[in-house]
Parts: sequence; C-alpha cells; structure tokens
Amino acid sequence: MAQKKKKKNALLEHDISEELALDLMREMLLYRRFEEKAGEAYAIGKIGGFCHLHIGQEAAAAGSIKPLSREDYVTSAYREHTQAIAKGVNPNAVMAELYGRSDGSSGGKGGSMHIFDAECRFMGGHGIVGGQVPLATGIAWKIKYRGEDSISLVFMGDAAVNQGGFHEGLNMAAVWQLPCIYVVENNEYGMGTAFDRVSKTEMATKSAPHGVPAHVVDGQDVLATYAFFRDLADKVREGAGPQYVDLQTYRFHGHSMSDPVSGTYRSVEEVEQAKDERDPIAILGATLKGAGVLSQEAFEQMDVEARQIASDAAEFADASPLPAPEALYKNVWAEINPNGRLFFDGRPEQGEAS
Amino acid sequence: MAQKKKKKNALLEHDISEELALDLMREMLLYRRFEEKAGEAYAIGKIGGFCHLHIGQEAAAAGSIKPLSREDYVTSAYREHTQAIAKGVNPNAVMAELYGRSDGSSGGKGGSMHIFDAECRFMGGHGIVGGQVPLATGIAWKIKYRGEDSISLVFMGDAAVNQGGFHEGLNMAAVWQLPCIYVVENNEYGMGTAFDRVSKTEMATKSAPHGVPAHVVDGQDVLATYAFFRDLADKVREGAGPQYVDLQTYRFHGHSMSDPVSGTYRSVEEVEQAKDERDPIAILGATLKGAGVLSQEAFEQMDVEARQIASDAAEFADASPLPAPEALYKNVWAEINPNGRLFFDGRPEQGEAS
Amino acid sequence: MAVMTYREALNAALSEEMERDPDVFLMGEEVAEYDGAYKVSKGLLDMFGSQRVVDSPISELGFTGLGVGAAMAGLRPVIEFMTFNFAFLAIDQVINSAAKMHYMSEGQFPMPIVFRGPTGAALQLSAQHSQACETYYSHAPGCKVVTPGTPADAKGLLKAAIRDNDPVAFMEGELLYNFKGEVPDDDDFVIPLGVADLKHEGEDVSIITHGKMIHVALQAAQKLDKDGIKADVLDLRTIRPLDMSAILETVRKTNRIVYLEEGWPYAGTGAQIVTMIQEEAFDHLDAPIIRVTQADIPMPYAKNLEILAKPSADHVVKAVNKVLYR
Amino acid sequence: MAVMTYREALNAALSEEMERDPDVFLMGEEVAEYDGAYKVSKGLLDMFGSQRVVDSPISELGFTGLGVGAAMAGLRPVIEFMTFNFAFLAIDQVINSAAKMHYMSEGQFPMPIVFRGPTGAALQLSAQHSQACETYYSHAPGCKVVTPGTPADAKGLLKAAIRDNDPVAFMEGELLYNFKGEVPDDDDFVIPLGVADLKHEGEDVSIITHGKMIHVALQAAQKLDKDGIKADVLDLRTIRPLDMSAILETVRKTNRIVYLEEGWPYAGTGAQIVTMIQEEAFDHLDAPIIRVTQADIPMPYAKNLEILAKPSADHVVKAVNKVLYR
Ligand SMILES: Cc1ncc(C[n+]2csc(CCOP(=O)(O)OP(=O)(O)O)c2C)c(N)n1
Ligand SMILES: Cc1ncc(C[n+]2csc(CCOP(=O)(O)OP(=O)(O)O)c2C)c(N)n1
Ligand SMILES: [Mg+2]
Ligand SMILES: [Mg+2]
Repeated sequence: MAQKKKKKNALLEHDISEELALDLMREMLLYRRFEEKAGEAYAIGKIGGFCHLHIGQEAAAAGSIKPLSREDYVTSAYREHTQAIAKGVNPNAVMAELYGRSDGSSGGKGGSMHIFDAECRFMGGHGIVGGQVPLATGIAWKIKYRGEDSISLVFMGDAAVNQGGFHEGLNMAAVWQLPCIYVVENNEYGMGTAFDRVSKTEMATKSAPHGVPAHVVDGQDVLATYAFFRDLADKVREGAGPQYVDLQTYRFHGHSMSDPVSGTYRSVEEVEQAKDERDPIAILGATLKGAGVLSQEAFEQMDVEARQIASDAAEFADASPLPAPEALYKNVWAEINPNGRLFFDGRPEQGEAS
Repeated sequence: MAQKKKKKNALLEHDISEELALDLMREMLLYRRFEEKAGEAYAIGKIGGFCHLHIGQEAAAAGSIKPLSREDYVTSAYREHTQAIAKGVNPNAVMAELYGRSDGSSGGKGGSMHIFDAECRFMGGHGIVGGQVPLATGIAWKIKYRGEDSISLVFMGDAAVNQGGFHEGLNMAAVWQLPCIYVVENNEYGMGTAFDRVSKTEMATKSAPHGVPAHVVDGQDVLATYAFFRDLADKVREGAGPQYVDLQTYRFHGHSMSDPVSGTYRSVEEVEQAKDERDPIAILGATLKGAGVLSQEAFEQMDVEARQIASDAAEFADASPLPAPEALYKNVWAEINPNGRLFFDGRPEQGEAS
Repeated sequence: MAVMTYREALNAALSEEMERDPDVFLMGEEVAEYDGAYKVSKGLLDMFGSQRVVDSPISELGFTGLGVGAAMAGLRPVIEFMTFNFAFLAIDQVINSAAKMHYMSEGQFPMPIVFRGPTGAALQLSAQHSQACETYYSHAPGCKVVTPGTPADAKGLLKAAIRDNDPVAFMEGELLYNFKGEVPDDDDFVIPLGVADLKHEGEDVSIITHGKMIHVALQAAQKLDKDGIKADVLDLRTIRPLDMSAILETVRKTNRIVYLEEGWPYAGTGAQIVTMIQEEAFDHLDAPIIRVTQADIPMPYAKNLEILAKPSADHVVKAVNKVLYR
Repeated sequence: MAVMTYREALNAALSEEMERDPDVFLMGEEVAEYDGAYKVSKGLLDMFGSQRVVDSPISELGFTGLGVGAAMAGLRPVIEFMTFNFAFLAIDQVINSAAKMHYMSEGQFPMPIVFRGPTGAALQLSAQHSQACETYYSHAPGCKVVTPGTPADAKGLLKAAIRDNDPVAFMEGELLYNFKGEVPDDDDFVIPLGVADLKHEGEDVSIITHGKMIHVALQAAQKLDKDGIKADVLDLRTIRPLDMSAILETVRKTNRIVYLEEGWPYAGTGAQIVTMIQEEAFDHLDAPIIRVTQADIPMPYAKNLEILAKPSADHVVKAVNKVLYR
C-alpha cells in the first residue's frame, strides 16, 4: 500500500497524468519492438550497412522528445531510428529507409544513419561523430534569427564530447544565447571505449568552459526524463539560453549489428545487470503496475499492438519497391543550372539539361 | 625607503637573484628593440607578408621561457620572433628569416610566421590558429614515451581557445598525463575581436572540462611570471601532468603590420593607458630602480646594447644572400624515393633522381 | 556602368542581396565590427545590424556547421572564411554535411549556402597561407565552385551564388580586391553559374584559365600579340558547373591549348579540363595540352623563391610556343 | 610464402616494424583493447603494451596533430583513421602541418608519419561513409599516397611507408581486409614506394588502376580474354611517388588506355594520369583515354543504387571496347 502510494507519487511528483504515462509506455514498447524487428531484418539481409539499435535507451528518446512540440527541431547522430519515430516520423517510412526502399523517409538513399523528415522537423541522422552539434546550433540560430518560438534539441553520444566541434558549437550557442538543448545520450561507451578511458572528468563538466548550464538526468526513468525536458524546454523557449544535459542511459546491444554485445570492453555480467536493473520499460512498468494504473493484461495488450506496428512496418518496407534506377542522379543538386555541366562521370544516364 | 624595501622584496618574494633580474631586463629590452627594428624593416619593404610584433608582451616571453632548460620544447603561433630568441635562437637567424634570406632560421622559406630551430628545440612558428596545440601535445607525448625529463610548453593567443583542436589537445594531455604546459598569451584581443565578444566565460574556465589545472598569471610582471613558470615547470617535470595558464598581457601594436593599433575595436585611450601602466619593461625598471639594483645609466647602457644587437641582426639579415633558386625544390620531401615521380609541375628545375 | 574595385563589387553584391532577401546573413571572423579582414563587408554591420552581419569566434568547423544547419532550416547563409587556407578545419562540414545533405535526404533539404573568401597566394604569406584550394571543393559532387577574376564577374557571380540553392564555394583573390573594373549598376545584374567568358580573342592558341590567373593569361596574350600570335583567353569563371561548350568551341577553333592555374598540378582543375578535352575533342588537338601551374611545392616565403614558384606570363608564353611547336 | 589475408598482412607489417623500431607506435580509435574496428591491430596491444598501441578519444584533429608533433620530436607514429571518411576533420593537420613542416623548416623536421585506414566504399554505408579520398591527399606536395590492393602489396608497402621519412597517406579497403593472397615471409620484405606492378599482361589495351579496383580490373581482363582481347592491368600501387615509366611503357605497348578508379571523376587520380599520358605520350595514343569512375554523386544507401553507382567490370569492358573502337 505504501509502495503503491510511492509509485503513484512518481506521477504526481512529476506532474504526469496517467494517460500520458500510459502513452509513454506505448511509445517505449514501440521503439523496443521496432528495433527488435530491425535486428531481425538485418539478420536475414533485408537491411544492410551499419545498423545501430537503440534498445535500452527508449526512455531517453521518449522522455526528451515527447515533451517537444511539432515545431521544435530534433537532430541526432546515427542511432536515431526511434528518435525519428518519437518526433512523429511514420514507422513505416523509417523501416522502409532501413530497407533501402523508395518509400523510405529519404527514398532509400540515406539508410539507417540518415533518417530525415523535414515536415516532422526531424533533421537527421548524421554519421560523423559530433558533426550534428554545429548543425543543431545553426538550426537554433535560425529560430533566434526569425524570432520563432521553437527550440532545437540535439542528441549526441558520450564519445562526441571529445570532438572539437562539440566545444565550438556550445561556445557559439552561449555567446549568442541560442535556444538549443544539447543532450548527451550517455550510454557509457563509444563503441568499445568506456568514457573514463577517454576523459579524466565527469560528463557534466564538459559544458563548463562555455557557460552553458549542465544538468544530470537519469535517462532510464522516463517519467523523470519527461518532466525534466518538459520544464527545460519551456525555460529555453522563454529565453534561458542553451542547456547541456548528461542523460544517463545504457545500451543493451552491441554498438552496431556486427559488434558484440559484450567482450573485452564490458562484461556479460555488466550488461545482464543493466538489463535487470535499468530496463526503462520494466522501470515504468513497475511504477504503473504498482500504482494500479496498468494491469499485466493491459501491458501485454499494449505490447501486442507495438509488435503489430513493428511488423506492419517491416511488411510495408518489404513491399515497397527499390528506388528506380533513374533516382541515382536525382537530388544530387537542388538546382541544375541551365548552363554548364555538373556531372563528370561521362555516363549517359545523368539526364542533365545540357 | 619603505618603497625601496617593497621593491627589493619583489626579488626576495619570487626568489629571484639581482643578476637574474638584470638578465630579464636585458632580454626584454632586446625583444623590444628587435621588434621595433623588424617594424622599421617592414616599413621600408625589407620584410614582407604578415609580421606580428610582440611589443608589450615581452615579460610573457621572458618570464615563461627563460626558466626552461635547453632540452625543453617550446612551440608557438605566428607572433613568435621574441619567443624564439628567448629559447636561444640567434637573433641574426630570426631577423634573416624575416628578411627571407638564406641565413634565416628556415633558410628564408618560413618567414615571420614559421621560425624553427630544431637544435634549440624551438618547434615553430605555426600559422593556423590553434594548430600548434595538438602538435605540442604530441611533443609531450614523445617525452613521456621516451621517459625523458623535459617538458613541452606551448603558446597560443586568447582567440585560439575557441578552436576545437585546443579542447581535443587538452583532453588527450589530461587522459595520458602528458608533461605539457598550455599557455594562453591573453592579450585580450584576437585581431579586432575582444575576447568577451566570443566567450561568455573567463579564460581560466577553458580547461575545466578536461581536468587540466588552470592558473592565472600577470604576464606584465616578469618577476612573478618567471617565478611562476620556474615552479610550474618543476612540478610538471616531476609528474604533475598538464597545466593551463591564463597569462594576462596586452599588445601595444596592431595585430599585424597592416592593422591599426586602435580603431573600432579598442580606443586610443585604452592603448595609451596600457602603455603607461602595463609596460613590462617600465614595471621591472621601477622595481629594480626602486630596489637600487639598476641605475638609470646602467639601464640606458643595457638599452644601447639591446639596440646594437637588434641593428646588428638587421645588418646581418640585409647582408645575407637571397636563397639560391635551386633551393626552390629542396626539402619538399625528406626522402626522394629512387623510384617514381614526386613532382608534377613539369618544370625542368626539379632536380629529382628520376 | 560604374568603375569599382573587386572588393566594392563583392560588397555591393552582398548588400543588394541582403536588401533583397531578409534570409541572407553574413557570418565570419571580423566581418562586422572590423569591416572584414579585407574590408569586403565594409559598412554592412551599420546597414543590417549585428544579427545579419556576425562576428564569429575563430571556430571554422563550428561556424561552418552552424551555417549548414541554418541553411537546412531555411536561411541563406554567407559564410566568410578569412581565407580558404583556414577552411581545411571546416571541410568536413562542407563535404560531409553541405554537399551531401540534399542527396541523403532525397531532396528534403536544399542547401542554399555560400562559403566565400580568398584562395591562393597573396604576397609572401608562406606555405600555410598560400594555397589555391579549388580541387578540395570541385572534386565532390554536391558543391559548386566559382572563381571570379574581375569586379563585374565578382558581383554578378556572387549574386548568382547567393540565389543558388546549392552550396557554393566562392573563391576570391586577396590580390584582386583592389583591382578595378566596370560593373553594371543594375540591381539584377546576375551572371549565371556555368557560363565561361572569352576575355581575349585569337585563333592561334587557347589559354584556358580561371580566377586571378586570367590577368596573367591576358598579360601573356599581350606579349604573344607582339609576336604575332593571337590567343583566345577563356575564363571559365565557374568550375562547377563547367561550360564545356565554350571549352570545346575554343579547342575546335585553335586546336592548341594551354591551361593556366594558380594551384598545384596533381589532380588540379587543369588535369580535369585536359582530361575532358581529350575525352571529347581528341581529334581536334594538334599538340598535347600543356598546363602551367604553381611549382609543385609548398609556397616558400622568400620573395625571389615565391616569384619562381608562381605561374607567370613568361611561363605561359613558353608553353604557348611549345604547343605551337615553335 | 604464406597465404594470409590483407588484414593479416597489415598486422604483420605493423608488428614487424614495431618490433624492429621502438619509435614506431600505433594510435587511433579502438586500435588497442578492441583490436581495431576492422581487427587490423589484433594482438598488438598484448605484444607491445598500451604506450605503443593506444586507444584515442574520438578527436581526429587532435590525435592527428599529436602524431605530427610526435614525429617532429623524433618518433615514427602510425595514426589509424577508423576510415578516411573521418579524416576530413583532421586534414588541416595533414596538409597544413605534416605535408609542409619539412619545407617550412628547411629540412629541420622530417615527418616520418603514416596515416592509415580504409578509403572508399564498403557495402551500403551511404554517403558520409563511402568516399574514396585519394585526391585530398595526392593533390598536396609533401604527402605520399599509397593504395595497396593485395595482401603482399599491403605488407610490403606498409613496411616501406613506416620506414619512409615523409608523411604517407596509406589507404586500405574495408572490402579487402578478408582478401587472401600469398605474402613473402621475409621480415625485410619491403616494396619500395613508386613502383607499379603489372598484374595481368596483354597487348591490346591497358587498364591502369589502383587500390581495390585492381580486382575489378582483373575481372574485366578475364572477361575480355574470352573475347580475345588481351589487357595489361597496371596497378599503380603508389600514387605519389608515381611510376611514370611503367605507365609510359604500357601506353607505348597498347596505345589504348582505360583508367579505372573508385572515386569521383572531377580532378581525381585518373584525371592526373590521363593528363600526364597526353603530356608525355601524346603520339602513342590511338584513342582518347576513357576513365571509369564512381558515378559522380554522393554514395546512395539502397543496394541497387549503390551497385549502379560503383564502377564495375562491365563498365570497364564497355570502356575497353570503346577505346578499341569496337
Ligand atoms: C568523426 C568520426 N569518427 C569515428 C567514427 C566511427 N564511429 C562511429 S560511432 C562511434 C562511437 C561513438 O560513440 P558514442 O558517441 O558514445 O555514441 P553511441 O554509439 O554510444 O550512441 C565511432 C568511433 C565516426 N562515425 N565519426
Ligand atoms: C584557423 C585560422 N583562422 C583564422 C586565422 C586568421 N588569424 C590570424 S591571427 C588571428 C587572431 C588570433 O588572435 P589570438 O589567438 O588572440 O592571438 P594574438 O594575435 O592576439 O597573438 C586570426 C583570426 C588563422 N591564421 N587561422
Ligand atoms: Mg556512447
Ligand atoms: Mg590575442
């Protein structure tokens, strides 16, 4: 009973309605099942290249993106499938992109690392570690330039803070007081490198030289994460300037599909313990069940629905045609100038005006 | 009398002998007169390209470099003539380099921005803002790798801390505990940009995310600067790891010869006040005269000698021949491999083996 | 027509385009309060304010990426590199972000951004400050490259570059900024990208070139004139898009070609042009094409060595005599 | 002779040279505890310890500059880029520091450093991870460029590169790492830089190429064989220094040339080679040289588009037929 109260209190404490909490559960289940589906599709060769799953980090995505409005911008690195879905991109379009099909969010040209959706203001999907940090700073610049009400939020991995561009971006955001939230999805490892092997200091110190306020958030607790970002986004919208968040999380799978889950760089035990103790779905599940808000049956029903969306997405992707060969030379340029030549490979297919 | 005591106390306080203090005065006078001579030579077209004078910053050079040993390494940016002299490079060779002559420290190929002297372990002279920071980190790496006793000291301007490479360098130095001292010669401006227009925070915060201890030093007070670097160099030699110094100074001239001393970015009054109150030579002069260690006549005699060395250097440079035309293709490569072609301009003069 | 310097022409292009389109802004080191390291942006801060003419920290990678992000979000940034030598620090954002964004997103994010500043050598600035950087940008699809040599071209092409929806590396010349010439007054004087300009007419030989080298080529053409040799001097003006029909026309006319460029030879623009000529007009060549380039070395500081290292009118004359087998 | 993979050959070269010279060390992302992203450095941490096999932060500009500084001070660093795609962040230190240091200092600072890692496309890694980067390094004097295509070449050339006193961009291929071949056991098996290798002999046509494209060229040569066309396949192996005499020899033999490369065409290696052939063997060409390159676009992700974008044996066969006017 006391336990139940405490669980209920988690909702009250964070000022999160039961309905919203249930929505967050639905979201996280969807991300999990979507990524599992992607993993399966990769295993049977439907998806190629690199494929970085987000399993274990669902609360980080839902908790930070769901409080944002449609007009807010989200930019990320290459571990971004579920973030795209969180920002409103159709799971079918995301899966089709992973499959490299014409109905993919980038027509099959971007792949797993380059999900884009201009309408949802999901700004990619970038493959150069840290490269998205200046980009998101520029998006925040545009918001300020135009006097808009939105904000720019950018994700990066823990390894990205060692890139010079991270520091250059934060410094500029501070100097110009841009509405940008810099979120480190701190899953403790960059590929096989534990963060403390490449930094002598805590993650939270990294914004210190720029005068960007730092925050530490438990990214496995979706309610806490949601409440935090809801409040922070409001503050930034009201002119608080750039913010920096150490969003602490953990990756349950390998770095990408070809990498081992554990090995020299972390032990099986460590991963198993994290799965036991730090699974964001289990954590929210316990809260909601404890509070009597979600029954086991209802949870299972939700899961069935999530699995359904994921498998529908896979079916959709599988049915989507490959990009037409003519797409090859399309969209290299936004503007084919009427004069001069732009393509130089001498192949006949370019279809340029000249 | 009390005043005199206080002045004398400055020597005692910093544990600096009268002889050493007089040497520091000689050094600073030499730097000042050398740079003035360079300015004159530039005005009459003997020196070309960019030429960044160090006038006003003499104490920073003498106070930080003079405590080092011959085996220690010094690396710098493009405002480095006097730093090279401080590290032991012959003023004649420096001036001849500014003149672009064959007796220059780089045979006339480097010019003002690229003074090198391998024997004196003066490691350049680099023109890309911040570029020298990773280089000096690598030099410190070599010291640690070989288990040597020396240290690596690197200068950069205040504007360089906004380069990503600065942060990358400091982070690595901290992770590997390299014997490197990172010195910001903080003259308050990067060209026409006051530091507080491009940073929201104090200079001393910039090393915070890396766990590199920060120090603030009055770089116009040569005794304080000398004492500080003497002690710091010892500590680093003994394994204290990398250090970061905000060495506060001021530039009395324009950014380079073609830039105005003052203008939109700083007022004449500001510069005049600095010259009045923050001239390192006057500051040391007052201390030494106050302490009865240096008479006006002795000071003037020193100055005559400094002027002599500077004008001898100019004469030496002027008498030195231009580089031979054959030098053009020399030293592009350290190794001309016996096979294959390395040069592709099709001119006959390359003199390659092939 | 007004006579103005190359610098003034660029300044006029910037102010007119900023006037015309509120989404255009200028960012770079010293562009605002200092009026630009080379004074190209003189007066723009007063005209447009500090939100549109912006002094950046010395963070080339950062402010370049900021510009790319701003362009993704709908603005039309003009990013000034104090010189393109410093843009090596930023090239990841140009090649990996700007040049690929439109393609990777299947057309969702046009990239209307201009990266501009001087390229190539000025006088005695030594190895790190004296590089012609064209190849680093022209090699990558997705990036357009413009190299104006005269005030009129500078103005008309900069206006076109700002209006273009693709990333444009707009490469000026420090030694050109004081160069004077006639410039049409018309606010809509725009020179389309991809149109070469025959700067001197002849029939014996073609000197093809771009950027500040057109002046060296014209000098050579004058010397050749005295020898009775009439040269076409074709100024490419833009390197992507490339005016192949103008190139082929002069090739078919003279059958003898010299390519003059400021940069290094290995895989330079000249190599590309020579290759295309041999691909597309092989039978029209009466002699091998000769390239005249910088000496294949880092630029030395010493005055005499620098002169030897740079391509000169004399080098061009020699090359012309060679392709004419004289 | 032992049969080993390209990966093992590189590994052997590294361990032998590290054994031989205590000044050689390896630094890069994941090179130590993880054995290298592509396992090229497998076991080296155990053999040489963490001072000589060093995991770096993801700070390409920083650790590249660190390597250059260490080389100035007398060490012989081998800097691994996880792939050369990421080296755009570091190119300032390669071009502006490493390639110019020896010249700017008039020979005071030799630069014995190797930058190595895979270049070019693997499979479906999309635009930012699939670039052939040769041009960015070969354009600049002061930098040597090596592109081995077989295990033996990988070993012999890496050993040469490590022993060389100039900066070497050593460009491998992700798709080559599992490729097997015979490799001499000899500890002093060194292939000098600047020597091309005729990988297939013929007399009708020459396919000149480098890097992983030699396998595409050999495939094409086999197809052509069946048609009765005998092709020389000349593997340049190093791009600077360049074996011009081998190039001219095959040109003089067959008079018909196809250049095959993985990268983009504009100002690529092919453009340079074509240009030099026409400069130095103009009269030996019976047909224009044709280049076969990647499609001039950022690399698309979709499997079918990627296949279309890459140069293939069929493209080469077509080009050969064209230079043979068949
Ligand atoms: C500039 C750059 N260097 C290296 C890589 C290769 N790489 C891809 S992901 C990665 C690790 C990044 O780790 P982290 O930032 O912590 O993100 P996570 O994968 O944990 O989400 C590396 C080294 C890259 N893509 N870009
Ligand atoms: C990467 C890079 N960007 C820009 C420049 C042009 N530039 C040369 S010096 C300078 C100002 C540097 O100021 P600071 O670091 O404070 O040094 P100071 O000149 O005051 O000694 C600039 C912008 C450069 N050399 N390198
Ligand atoms: Mg991580
Ligand atoms: Mg300064």
